[in-house]
Amino acid sequence: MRNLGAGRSWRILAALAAVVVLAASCGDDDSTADTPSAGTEPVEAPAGATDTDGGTDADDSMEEPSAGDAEASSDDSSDGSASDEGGSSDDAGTAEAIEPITIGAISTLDGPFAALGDFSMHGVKLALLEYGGTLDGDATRDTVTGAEVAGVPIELVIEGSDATPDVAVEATRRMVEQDGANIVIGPLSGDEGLALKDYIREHPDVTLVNGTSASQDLTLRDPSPNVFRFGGDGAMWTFGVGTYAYEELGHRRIATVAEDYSYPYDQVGAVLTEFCALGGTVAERIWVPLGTQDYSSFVAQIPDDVDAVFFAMGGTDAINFVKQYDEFTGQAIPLIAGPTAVDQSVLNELGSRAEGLVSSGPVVDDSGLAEFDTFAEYLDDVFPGQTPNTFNVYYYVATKSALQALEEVGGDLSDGSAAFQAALAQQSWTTPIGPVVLDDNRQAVVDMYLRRVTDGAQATIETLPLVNATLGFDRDAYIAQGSFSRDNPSCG
Amino acid sequence: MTARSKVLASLAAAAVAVSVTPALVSDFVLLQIAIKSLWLGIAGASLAFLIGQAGLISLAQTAVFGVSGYVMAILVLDHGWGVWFAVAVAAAAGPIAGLIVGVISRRAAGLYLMMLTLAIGVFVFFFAQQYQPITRGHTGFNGFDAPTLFGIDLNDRRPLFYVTAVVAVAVVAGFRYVMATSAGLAYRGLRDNPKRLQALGYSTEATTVSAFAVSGFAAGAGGVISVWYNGAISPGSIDLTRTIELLIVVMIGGTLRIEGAFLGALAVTLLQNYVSDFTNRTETLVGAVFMVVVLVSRQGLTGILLGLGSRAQRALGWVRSRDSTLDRSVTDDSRRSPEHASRTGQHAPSQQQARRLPCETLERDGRGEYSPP
Amino acid sequence: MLPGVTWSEHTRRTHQDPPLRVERVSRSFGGLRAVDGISFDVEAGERLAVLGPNGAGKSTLFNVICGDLLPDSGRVLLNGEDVTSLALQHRVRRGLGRTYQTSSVFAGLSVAEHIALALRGSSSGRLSLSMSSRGRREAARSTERLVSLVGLEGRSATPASELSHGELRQLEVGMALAPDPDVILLDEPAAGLSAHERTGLTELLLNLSDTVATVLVEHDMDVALTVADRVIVLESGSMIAKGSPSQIESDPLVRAVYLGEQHKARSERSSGPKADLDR
Amino acid sequence: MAGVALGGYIVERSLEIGDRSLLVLLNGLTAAGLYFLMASGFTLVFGLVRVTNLAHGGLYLLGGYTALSLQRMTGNWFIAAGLGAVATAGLSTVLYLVLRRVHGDGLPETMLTLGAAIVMADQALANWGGVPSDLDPPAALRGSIDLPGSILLYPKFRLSVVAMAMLAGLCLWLLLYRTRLGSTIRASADDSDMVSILGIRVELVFCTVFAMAGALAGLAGAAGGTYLSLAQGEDNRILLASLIVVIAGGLGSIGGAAVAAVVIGLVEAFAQTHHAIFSVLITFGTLIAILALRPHGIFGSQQDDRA
Repeated sequence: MRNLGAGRSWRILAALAAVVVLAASCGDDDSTADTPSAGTEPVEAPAGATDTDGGTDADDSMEEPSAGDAEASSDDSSDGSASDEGGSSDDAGTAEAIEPITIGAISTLDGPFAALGDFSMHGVKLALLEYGGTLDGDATRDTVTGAEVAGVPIELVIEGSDATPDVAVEATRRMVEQDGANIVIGPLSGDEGLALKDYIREHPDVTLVNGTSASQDLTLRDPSPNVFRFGGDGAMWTFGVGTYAYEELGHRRIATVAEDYSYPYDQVGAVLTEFCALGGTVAERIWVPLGTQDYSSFVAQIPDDVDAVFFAMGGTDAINFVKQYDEFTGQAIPLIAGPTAVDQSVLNELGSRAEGLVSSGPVVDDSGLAEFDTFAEYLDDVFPGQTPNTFNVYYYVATKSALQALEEVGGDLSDGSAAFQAALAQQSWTTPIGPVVLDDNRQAVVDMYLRRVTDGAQATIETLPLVNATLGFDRDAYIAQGSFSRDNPSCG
Repeated sequence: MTARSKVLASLAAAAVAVSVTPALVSDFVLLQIAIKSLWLGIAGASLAFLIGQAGLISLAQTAVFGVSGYVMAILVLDHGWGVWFAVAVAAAAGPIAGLIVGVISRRAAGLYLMMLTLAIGVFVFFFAQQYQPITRGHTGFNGFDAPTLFGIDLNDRRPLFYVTAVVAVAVVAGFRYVMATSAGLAYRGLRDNPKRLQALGYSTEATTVSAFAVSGFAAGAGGVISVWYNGAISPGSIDLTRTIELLIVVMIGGTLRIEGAFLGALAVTLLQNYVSDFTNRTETLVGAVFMVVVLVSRQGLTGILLGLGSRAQRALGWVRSRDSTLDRSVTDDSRRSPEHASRTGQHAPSQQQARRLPCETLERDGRGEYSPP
Repeated sequence: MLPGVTWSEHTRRTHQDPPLRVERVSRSFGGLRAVDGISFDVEAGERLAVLGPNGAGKSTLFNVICGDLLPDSGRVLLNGEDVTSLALQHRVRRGLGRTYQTSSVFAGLSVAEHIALALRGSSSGRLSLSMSSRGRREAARSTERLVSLVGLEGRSATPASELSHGELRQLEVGMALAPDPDVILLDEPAAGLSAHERTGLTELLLNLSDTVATVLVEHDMDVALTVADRVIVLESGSMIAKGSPSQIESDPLVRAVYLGEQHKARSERSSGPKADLDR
Repeated sequence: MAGVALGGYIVERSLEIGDRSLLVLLNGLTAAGLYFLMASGFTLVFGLVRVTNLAHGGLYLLGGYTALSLQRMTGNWFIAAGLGAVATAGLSTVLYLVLRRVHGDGLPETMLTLGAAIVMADQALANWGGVPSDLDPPAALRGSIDLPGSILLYPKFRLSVVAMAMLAGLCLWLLLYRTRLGSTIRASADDSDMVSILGIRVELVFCTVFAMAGALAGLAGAAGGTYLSLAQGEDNRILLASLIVVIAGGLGSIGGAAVAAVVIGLVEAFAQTHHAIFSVLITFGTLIAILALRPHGIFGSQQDDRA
């Protein structure tokens, strides 16, 4: 039977080889032909080409407010860009020699977190619109063309993952190696961030500016020199809640319910670190396997005699939990929320059940910051109906920081982006959610907010200024206590 | 051509393809298209073997794949083993895991087998996610460095490509060898008519277990290389999406040939990497392409390709009687399909047998009706 | 199994036990006694035909012997060993071969592969992953010999799905003979065959080795009486007659319950394609 | 033996937590109700048309989302759920018309439904976005009742899911065993050729079965979307859960699906309450154990065996 088997394998193998070659060349052709960001081969004089594209797109585009508003808001938020913008169309002739800079943005566009991917991309696009870009279309994967920084055209490439590290790395590799992305904005989730850290470390000339990945070890332990985070991590987002619960709310004994993976460990860990340091105790830590829909059996495990229940989960899980907790206990024991559980992105769906929930987090709706109000207005103009949440704000801040640093170095990414990365590390500005500076690990020190859900929005209880990665504890001691896990910290 | 020269010819073709590819494609394509489709193809080949040769539709191959990958990562990153020792143990873990899957599901067939193996696959996924002391939970293992081989660093793409290609060829050759042995014949017997196989003295259970164990070699090899490729392994590497992806790879490639898995892997990899250039609804397009391939040919792309090939041959007048069996089975799927159908539990065997008979006179099936010729 | 492959695992009979012994086998379905206390021996080289009209219990008896059914009482012995509760594949390994009434083959395998599969089935190397060239050559020779023995020369490479009905029966017999069994059970081998094919089959059966014990459950009088050395006739689960073919043909009881019907059937067959009345 | 030991262990653990055992029981039954709604449709299609419909989870999700949109329009849960079920019944029928092209060929058929499942999930994302959402229960079923001896309550809607499942099971039984249509359906499954000789269009019968299964999945979507929520990925979760139930019960057996739904639901609720971290492993381990011991499920017949 050997004969039958071996019969046509040579043909298959030859075909395989042919298809590999064909596909490879096709792939290149297609990406150049299809995406307006014709970035892969500099020989094609892309600057001129993209400018014409950008022009026609702008004319055809339905997004009239975007161009005008982009100019308006960029006037008040960034001083340097206005003149460049004015000159951009005139520069078309002279810009031919300038190699464009490609920004790759990655978020979860498929799978359970797809909605968050949409929010993230809003943030990225808003920042680029400020630099003279125009939207290509309404869909998430439609990019922004025509943006320029210091006379250098900026191209945007968008890739999606399904929240698994493997897919995130492949998508990023596509952006970096196929589309020539110099700067990567993203990713969304913690474990994706850790995987990308490893990948980007091998490409020192590429810069990763984190989106919303909240894993502590993206920057806390073994940081990579080209990874920057302009926002908090999971523990920082939960800063202050433990203390508030003990001192202001008078709780002494709590239970926690959280999804069973590293991001909720960080949140529970941060709460317990503070709460237990003050003398509080934890009666029960309930870990819910990812993929659980029905929380009723977990709700039933909450001891009757605790003062409060801290819960940390996101998306669908938060909705299911809050609803079921409400139905099963009538909220007999007060809830304290983790940051993403009551993020603005799910607040609407939580409805009245979320009313009064206390949490800590990066975004509040009444901070009174002019930057926040401008951002909110701008967001609603360009993407009608959208309101600020962690995802659009963080991706916006990340992209804007990168663009500002680019501007400072005049779009110069030579010498392995050394000047750019140095400038990025020095970024210090007032974002829509408060001032930001980076520490030595290129991790942001930022304001957090203690907040309470009031009338379907997050109202400030207290601003917690300049929270750092070690939550104000001694750095060495904090790092020495190890990564948060199911039973770390021990809490008595 | 003799059998031997055909083997040599296909090896030569493979050698040419392997040596030429790196020169023709970019580094990115070499890694993310070529190497990816090779290791996905290796894993796919293990499933294509199970389905195409033994008629066992398993959804636990991703689990077997994951066991090998995890074993290597755990031994190296948590126990400080030398990489090659870990690779050896991981390679052995593949067939052992396959054997265990086989023992658990030795009595199941058809759809039940599919569902039982699905349950095993999901179980292994959740085990990886929940049993943190061993598996590091949801985060899994990051920062795995591929080993060096004779001083050549396999983190570099060309060496990794060559090694993966050699493994791929070895896997194909290994499966071809197995197909020529007594066991290989028994697997096909199991596929076509398990009850009859039993009447010839074979134990269907032993045959099933043995087929699973053999396929575990390739799944394990795929798992090891995937960890080199990804530099990481986490529950996300073996979740339901990946299981379905592997099934799609095999179905698009076709199960008529082990090599089909590589064709399917290439097609899926290309879709994953380039489809987002055309549409915002990538998943819809992938699903639709998959449906179309299944509708057009039950033997996937291999079936289409071989069908075109034999049609071209006929047009050119190359009638090769020695391969007549093959040509017929390729171009006329309907002859084979009922057997696969009965294995998947869709029909009572008697009906199928009646249909299978090429009757000059009217034949009668198990229910006592006439079915026209 | 490393060096070579031996094709016969079962131990040859060394003592005086008959290859097949059926002892007082009974089996009921609900209230119906399908087989009631049947006993017989079959000696090496002997061809025994089991005859009987519809519902006489032939199939039940057959299924008990090959292990598809457990008897309510009684024993089945192969070469003196009690195999009553053994599964089919274990009986096969102890020297039992059987054919199927509705040809049951492997559609994707060729004629030669069928024979090879059957050859290896009774050896311990049936799931062997090793291949010695000597073993392969030997196997190929045995395969060719069997293929020509059952009259399928030149059809070795043909897939079973392309064989005619008659050829399938030849293949069935070939598969049953392949492991060199001590006992071979033939389940209505002549059913559905054309007159020409039936002649070929009769010849094939007459030429079987003189060491194998053959049990032929048949309903076609012509074939059974031509081929068999000895005949037993069942009626309602009981044995109503036994003896040589000529004795049976002249037995009045048999004639009364069976032959009349059979003659009627024969005349029917000539007018239509449907030959099989055993339902 | 093992069963007795396990039973003893469960009783012992239940006594330990005292008042929570009633909750475990109720949770198990609620889950069983939803699983049964899904599994009965799946098993109906398999048992009668011999199709393994992996798009059944997609129908659940689309049914739930359709009901969600309709509820926002009409404000009435029953109208929304009803029309949602009608919509999925239609979609299911369309699926059958595509499947017909390869009908009778198991693997390609299953693969086609898998492709359809992928397309459905992505279309749900395209039309309803990725933001999780849920339906409001009908006014009469809002709120919770007190559980005796505990601070816990039990939501009325969950209890009505159990009732809904029992009602659906009863209707199915009446339809299949007490009506002419039912006997035609069963006859078609047994012997489609004979039925078509009798002048009945088998395809029409199979279409009806697909529509019924689609309606059940749509109804399950509305129910699940009310007491749980609707989001991307729910289709796979619920498909997996219903597959477990169908397989454990024995493919094609509606009674088996009912028993298995209760068994799996209770095991799941118990495991989640007592071994939270490993609860999923226990659920799948139970299925593996059932299938390893009884390859055709609790009530499976041997008809699909290789034997």
